[in-house]
Amino acid sequence: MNPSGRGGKKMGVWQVVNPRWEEVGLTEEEYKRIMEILGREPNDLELGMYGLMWSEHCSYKHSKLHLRLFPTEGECVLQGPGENAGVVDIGDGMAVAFRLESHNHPSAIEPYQGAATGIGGIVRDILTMGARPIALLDSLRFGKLDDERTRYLFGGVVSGISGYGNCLGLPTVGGEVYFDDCYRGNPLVNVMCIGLMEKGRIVKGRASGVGNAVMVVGAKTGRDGIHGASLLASREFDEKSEEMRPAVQVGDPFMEKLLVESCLELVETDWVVGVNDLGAAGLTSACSETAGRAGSGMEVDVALVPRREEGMTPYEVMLSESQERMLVIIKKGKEKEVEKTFSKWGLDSAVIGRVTGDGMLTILENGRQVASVPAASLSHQAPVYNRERRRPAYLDQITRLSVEDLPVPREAGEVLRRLLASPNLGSREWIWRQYDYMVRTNTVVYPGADAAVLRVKGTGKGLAVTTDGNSRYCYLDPRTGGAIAVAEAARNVVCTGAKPLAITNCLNFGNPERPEVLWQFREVIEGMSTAARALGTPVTGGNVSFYNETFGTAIYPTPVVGMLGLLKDISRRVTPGFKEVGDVIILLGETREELGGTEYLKVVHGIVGGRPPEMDLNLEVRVQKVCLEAMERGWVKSAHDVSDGGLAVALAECCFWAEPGAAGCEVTLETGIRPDAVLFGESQSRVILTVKEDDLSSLLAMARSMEVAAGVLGRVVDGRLSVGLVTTGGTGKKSTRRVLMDEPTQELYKIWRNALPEKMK
Amino acid sequence: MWLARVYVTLKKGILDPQGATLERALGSLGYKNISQVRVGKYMEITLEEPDRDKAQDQVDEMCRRLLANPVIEDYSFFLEEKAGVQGKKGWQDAEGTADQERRRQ
Amino acid sequence: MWLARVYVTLKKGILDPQGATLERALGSLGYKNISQVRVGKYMEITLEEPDRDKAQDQVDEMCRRLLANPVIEDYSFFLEEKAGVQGKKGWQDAEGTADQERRRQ
Amino acid sequence: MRFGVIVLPGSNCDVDCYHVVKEVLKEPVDYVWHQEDNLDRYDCIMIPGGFSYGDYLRVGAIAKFSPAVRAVEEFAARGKPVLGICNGFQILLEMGLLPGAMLHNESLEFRCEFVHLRVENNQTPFTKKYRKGQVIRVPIAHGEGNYYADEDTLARLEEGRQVVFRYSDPEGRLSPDSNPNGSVHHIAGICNEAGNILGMMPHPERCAEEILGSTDGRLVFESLRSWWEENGGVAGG
Ligand SMILES: Nc1ncnc2c1ncn2[C@@H]1O[C@H](COP(=O)(O)OP(=O)(O)O)[C@@H](O)[C@H]1O
Ligand SMILES: [Mg+2]
Repeated sequence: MNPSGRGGKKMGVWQVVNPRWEEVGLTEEEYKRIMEILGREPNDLELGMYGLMWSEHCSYKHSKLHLRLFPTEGECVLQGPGENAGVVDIGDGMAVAFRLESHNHPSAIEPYQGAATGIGGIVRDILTMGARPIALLDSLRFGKLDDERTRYLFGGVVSGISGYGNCLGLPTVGGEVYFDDCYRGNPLVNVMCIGLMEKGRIVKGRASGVGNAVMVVGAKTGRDGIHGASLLASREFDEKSEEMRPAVQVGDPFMEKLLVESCLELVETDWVVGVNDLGAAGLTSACSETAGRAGSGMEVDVALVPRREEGMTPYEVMLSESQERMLVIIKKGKEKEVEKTFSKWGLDSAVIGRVTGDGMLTILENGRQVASVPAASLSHQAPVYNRERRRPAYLDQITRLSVEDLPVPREAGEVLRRLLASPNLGSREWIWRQYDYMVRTNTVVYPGADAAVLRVKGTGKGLAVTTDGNSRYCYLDPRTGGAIAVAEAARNVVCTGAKPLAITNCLNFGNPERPEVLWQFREVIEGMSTAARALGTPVTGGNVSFYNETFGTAIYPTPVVGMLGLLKDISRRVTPGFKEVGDVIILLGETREELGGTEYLKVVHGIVGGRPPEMDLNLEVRVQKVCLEAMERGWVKSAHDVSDGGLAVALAECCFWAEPGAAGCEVTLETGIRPDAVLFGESQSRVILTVKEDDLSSLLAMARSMEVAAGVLGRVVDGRLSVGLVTTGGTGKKSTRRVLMDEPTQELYKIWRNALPEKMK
Repeated sequence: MWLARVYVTLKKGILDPQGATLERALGSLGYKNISQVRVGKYMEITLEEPDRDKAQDQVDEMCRRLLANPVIEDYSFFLEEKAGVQGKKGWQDAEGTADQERRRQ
Repeated sequence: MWLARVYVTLKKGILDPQGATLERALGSLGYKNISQVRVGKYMEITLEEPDRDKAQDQVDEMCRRLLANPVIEDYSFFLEEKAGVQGKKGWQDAEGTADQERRRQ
Repeated sequence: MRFGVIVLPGSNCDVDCYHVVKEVLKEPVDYVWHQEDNLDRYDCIMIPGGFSYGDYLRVGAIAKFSPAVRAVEEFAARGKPVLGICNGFQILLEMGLLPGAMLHNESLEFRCEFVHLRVENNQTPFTKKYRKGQVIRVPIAHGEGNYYADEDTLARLEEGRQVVFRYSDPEGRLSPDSNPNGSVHHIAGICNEAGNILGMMPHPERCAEEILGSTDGRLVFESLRSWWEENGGVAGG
């Protein structure tokens, strides 16, 4: 680096100026700000530290302002945004920590290790709160599977999650995957972890108490990912990304497992003042954040950091992103005991410095000062921007869709087969059977249901968890799409019998310096916030991933919502599958003529367009209420929400659940709208329930009393999926029943189950 | 007929968890005089290709395209001449001599 | 100082699913002239031991005790002399010459 | 009947084994740290699943040297029962307490799913409460559970009725489709000649409670207890 900021290479008579700030990804304005803070020019190390901490990835400088819109308070919230993970109260003296995070760019470069280290990172986030990680979820987006590289990426990511998560002994219990061209060059890998702890034992990432010890524990520090996660995640993909390759790291799940066990042993003691993971921006971030949060300072000597490689400079030590490390702040005098705890597990630990009272983060090398900056200026006083936002022009075109021009396919059964065979709707078993989703014997509803359910041993309670987000909706109408993401997640949780508690999220977008992208971002947040308020599920944390672009083309705006729900009585849990022949099938909610943004429109008509389905939050709240009430009374034998693929696909899924292909249904739809919209439209706020004949009238009465439309669709039968249509005219006159489809479920099941394996052969 | 022996190792400086764990394990078995343990992959591939240079280039290409991940791994390989007799398998039987070696980092 | 290069492969006759998969993958990339693909492990271990024979015996013992599983795997290794200079790492820098080879099946 | 569950660095089904003994079987159980070399106080030792030492190098390879695992040899020699599940089975193979070895699953993928097992031998301390030929539903979760042994060994195993569980279909038939990993002779679990060491890839501890979708694994633990009550703790009597 060129310390003066001027000079540079001489080219003929011209001087090529290569300003210092550009080398660390900052602007001239930001550089001036640093000068103001320090009252002098920063040295190289200091500038490097600012460069990292003020990168978008670490500082949220383009998103911070907008994220403030999220509702973050609620009865159950013990820890909202600001710490490494959110924490909610689940009663019985217990609390749950959870968070969702992206590892998109590393996974695009090295899918196995990128995804694996993503798991490592999110697990440490939960661990820092003092919680025992108990489950993982993964939310994935890729290009189309016809492309060889996409298959390589998809396969690599799934095995990376499998390799790391399984080795850690954490069940991966749910997630989602969508395939769309927009992710071809920029796949998304979002991972969520949830952890369990005693309510009174929340640990924070704070370095308080002058004289307390600052320790690094876990793996040794190497030259991994210098400028990695942060810079890589703070820029778009282009030719230069190739050069940044060494930024990718290799994960060591065995080390992480030891780190988890030893840290949990440590937080049981009362020696711990604070804990922070060493993630993006490594020591720089952990030190400045813990000191920043506590309003304290810190003095750290890089020579004391255990190293894997020789000859590392202070710059490299401070910026290294070596995995499987933690920073712990320990009460003075307890250092030896802490060392003992870690060496029992065969791990390194070292005191690298002390908490100070001067607010400065001071870095030494063998006692000689090499940097000193106000700690909070790195972490909490990074610049915040309110950049220009502009509604994208494409929206005018794309949302125009005249449904009348679309032919109604004659063979509805054929359409259903095509949809079930599409990678976006087919079974995800190919993915989750590679994950150990049962280890720890808490998983009570396995992957494949609307949400996974975990028991909380010793309480009789259950946790329901899911991730959701339909980016095509967000592309067509970000505000509605954002609201739907939250509503659908809540609905999924409700379908298991759980009450939605709170959400976390990951917002994956393009380059926020483009006004159109930032407009989408803001709209999505508005939509999510409105829905989160309506549903009473505050946002406890999350993550933003910008610059998801390839050569200037952004991905669809892709918010992913991670929802946590609570079942007071786990014996009341509900699954999607039809249970018994003769049970009555009921549809809660209203089916409108809504084909915009549907999977059907895309697969069958090759169109991405129109408006996404309408989101009536009041109705949503009522539908969920009816569901939960009915479940509480023990009327509901199965429940499944209607989402991608519409009613026909949802009914098929209900048939596939238990003994594959054994169940069936005979359904008659009465409506005045187009048959394809009835079968494959994606109207929101709909749930398929089954009840015993005896409970039918009580359920219908209750729905009526809460102003929720509830119609009897038909009955559970053996082995066939049969759907008939009765058209109701304007005058209320009804046609005779016309059979739309009548298919052996066994055959449908095979198609559905092979959707992914077929492509991945 | 050639027998290509391909070695794939993690790039220098990249964490090698297997190597580190193995080194500790050997240490606790009492082998105190060992260090710098690295674990990588070893592959044997038989090639039907009359021209040595072409064989060389092909193996190199296969390494770059599939056998190694250039992001984190280095590779190198040897070519050995192999009697064109069917039924002889793997390098255990190879009577060829070590050919020039290739490396990419 | 010695650099031991250890190769561990599945015994002949034992189905090698990794090798078979790799062979198919190479085939589907258009490489039709390849066969008998086997995948094994490759390890590098640096040894501090003045006596070559002793070094030899030690590596052999480590192979038998830990590095290979005799039920399914064969091993073989080379010893290369390595300049005793610290900081030189791995075989990329090794300037030694290939030593006699050992095999166990 | 006191159980010991060995905790190796990287074990992760240790908690599940502990839970099943304590909460389902309701017998005393301790975690046994891998550095412990005295197993005298236990009536049964379990080597749980997981990824001991990350399963780096080779599954179960490094674990076989830990003091607790070494002590298992002597423990078993006294006729006391040893149950190795998944990674525990792999360790028993590496130790040579059971014959054979594990290869990668044929699919090369990690597989987590319920499979069916046919009980081949119900004369062991682990299976006496099952019927011979009974088909049970038990989950597997492994990447390297493809059991291999040479022909001689297999012949000896079959002859000595040491094959305890085989992968089958729900009707108890053996077919390639019902073999999840490619194991020779569909082997899912084997015991030693004396019958007091059982290694199995499937996880009985994951299906011992109604809430987990199957209770078929519970009889493994109940068999152990009933065997212990009858034999006063030592096999071969
Ligand atoms: N990547 C994945 N990893 C694990 N489980 C997954 C993954 N993708 C989907 N699943 C599981 O498959 C089921 C169906 O997923 P999805 O169709 O997205 O559900 P929904 O439409 O109800 O949100 C869910 O149980 C989900 O958790
Ligand atoms: Mg759903």
